[in-house]
Amino acid sequence: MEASSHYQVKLEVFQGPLDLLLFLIRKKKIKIHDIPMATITREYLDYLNQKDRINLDREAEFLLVAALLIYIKSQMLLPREKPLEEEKDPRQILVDRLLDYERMKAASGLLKEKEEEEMQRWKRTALPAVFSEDEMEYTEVSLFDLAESFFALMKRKETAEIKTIKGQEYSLEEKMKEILDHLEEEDFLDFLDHFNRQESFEEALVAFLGLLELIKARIVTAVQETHFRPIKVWIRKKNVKSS
Amino acid sequence: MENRLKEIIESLIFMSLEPLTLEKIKGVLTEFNEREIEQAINELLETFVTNERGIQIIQAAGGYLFSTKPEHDSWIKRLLKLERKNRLSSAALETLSAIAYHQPITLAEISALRGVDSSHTLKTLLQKRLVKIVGRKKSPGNPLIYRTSEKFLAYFGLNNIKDLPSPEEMSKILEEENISEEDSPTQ
Amino acid sequence: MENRLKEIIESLIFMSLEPLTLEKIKGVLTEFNEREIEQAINELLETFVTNERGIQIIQAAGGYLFSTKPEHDSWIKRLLKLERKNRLSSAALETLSAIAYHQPITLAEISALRGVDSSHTLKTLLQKRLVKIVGRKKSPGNPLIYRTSEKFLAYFGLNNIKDLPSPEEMSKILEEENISEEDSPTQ
Repeated sequence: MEASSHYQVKLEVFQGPLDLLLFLIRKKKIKIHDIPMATITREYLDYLNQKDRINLDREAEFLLVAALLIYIKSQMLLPREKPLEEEKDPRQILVDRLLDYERMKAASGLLKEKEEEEMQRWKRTALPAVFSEDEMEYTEVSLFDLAESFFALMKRKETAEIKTIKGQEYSLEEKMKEILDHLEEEDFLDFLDHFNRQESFEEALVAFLGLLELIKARIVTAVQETHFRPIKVWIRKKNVKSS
Repeated sequence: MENRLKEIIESLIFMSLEPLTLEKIKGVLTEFNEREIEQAINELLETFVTNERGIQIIQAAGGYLFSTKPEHDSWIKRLLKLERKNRLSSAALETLSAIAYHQPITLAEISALRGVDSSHTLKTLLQKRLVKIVGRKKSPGNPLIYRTSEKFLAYFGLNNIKDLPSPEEMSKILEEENISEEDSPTQ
Repeated sequence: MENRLKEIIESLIFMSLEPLTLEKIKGVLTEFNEREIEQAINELLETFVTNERGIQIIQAAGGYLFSTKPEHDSWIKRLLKLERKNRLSSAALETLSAIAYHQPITLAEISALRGVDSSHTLKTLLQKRLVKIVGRKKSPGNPLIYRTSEKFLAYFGLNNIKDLPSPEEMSKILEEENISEEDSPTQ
């Protein structure tokens, strides 16, 4: 029997106990349907013994499956009066889980390929400023968005209430950083939205000054919609000039 | 090769959020010489003159940019209007969430929760019929009270308002930091 | 007239940031009949097959969308000054496939399938809008149930969730792989 240490595989590379189990089974080139419980259980436990790199949370999950393996093994060792019927094979529960898992694993490989393909196709995340209608600020929302929005609202309120009155000073740099952080995530920052989110007039004022600074420094560009539209300002990240 | 260059330039103009200048194009396509690039751009522009295309490349602000044709303006406006109908701004979403979780609620209460005057967004939500007026509060001034509507439930695919994720569930989803999970992007 | 319709549709698709569905196109072009519209779309798609174009219309998440060609990837990255896009972690991919194939599904069911607590990964997927909450399961504790979203389809370039191989097809693929592995001489 080859020593499992021959495979220098860290436990971390496994997505979980089932992943490890599947790896061991494949390594032995055996069918999931007829797992030699004694061998697999031993190999599995061997892996767990090199556990210095797994943390407690995951260890519990790995141990759970270890317990299952030992249980199945013990069931199979029990002397029986008559041979087990097929569906009573104590391994069945494990087999089913592994088959499900294997399928999922294969599907996730497939998604990975699709992802790779799609990564090479670029779609626009925003329309050029010339076209910017105010639809831009509208996003399709889901139940999660709704609940999340409320959660954020409560959080904001909570912290606002806990904060006792302090000499409210807002740093210009902080506000500039806020804007840049936002632009890291999104292509645009809706100017009005941003100011509405400031908690006080003073804070909004500093945020505005921060914006002016960024424009002056040519780090961002504020784009106004064409011609006769109501004033609506868009900010977008401008690529740093290489020249 | 030339055609390929034309194609590349087209995709660059497509992806640019601002008019893409000749310098920038040259800066990206370092393995092509300037002449080739300029010629390819000219040819590219020509194909848009002759072809029956819904979009075209225009020159603006010293660069090249995709644009729709003026004569299609009314259709595009219709599309944007249609899309707008189904969408909510983040302010509207926030207001809606305040109502959903605190109903029945008054405008003053909504504004207090959000920290900003919410009359405008409330109006939008009423127009979209996501929110309805259900009566008046028995308190000074008898303010109107609001609730989410049936349409609200349909919009979010809920059978019952009780099916909303609870604040506890949301905090569990959003706040829990589980260091053990393996979320670093794979290369 | 027909050409004009094709042009209008092209400009509509161009103006949409999300896959534009046939329903939406029909909803905008009310003065044209459905047949005409469908035919114009087909013709429009054909022109992109034959022409040397840098951008193309693709079908994703049940709609049409402009996209660049895969072979121009490196130029666009140069233009946008991006090294690479973030990919999903393998935990995220695994969780997504669990949801995709078993939806609607609860968190507990996902974790059971994976053999690993999946709450953190699920949170990431919710925040990326690849997964959505669709209600509650009628079972003890009324847990929230999840589905893949439209954005999931668009992200993976799928037009429909049915474009994924069925579980049966998946098993078949796996069986074949196993057989060929067994047959391989490198024992």
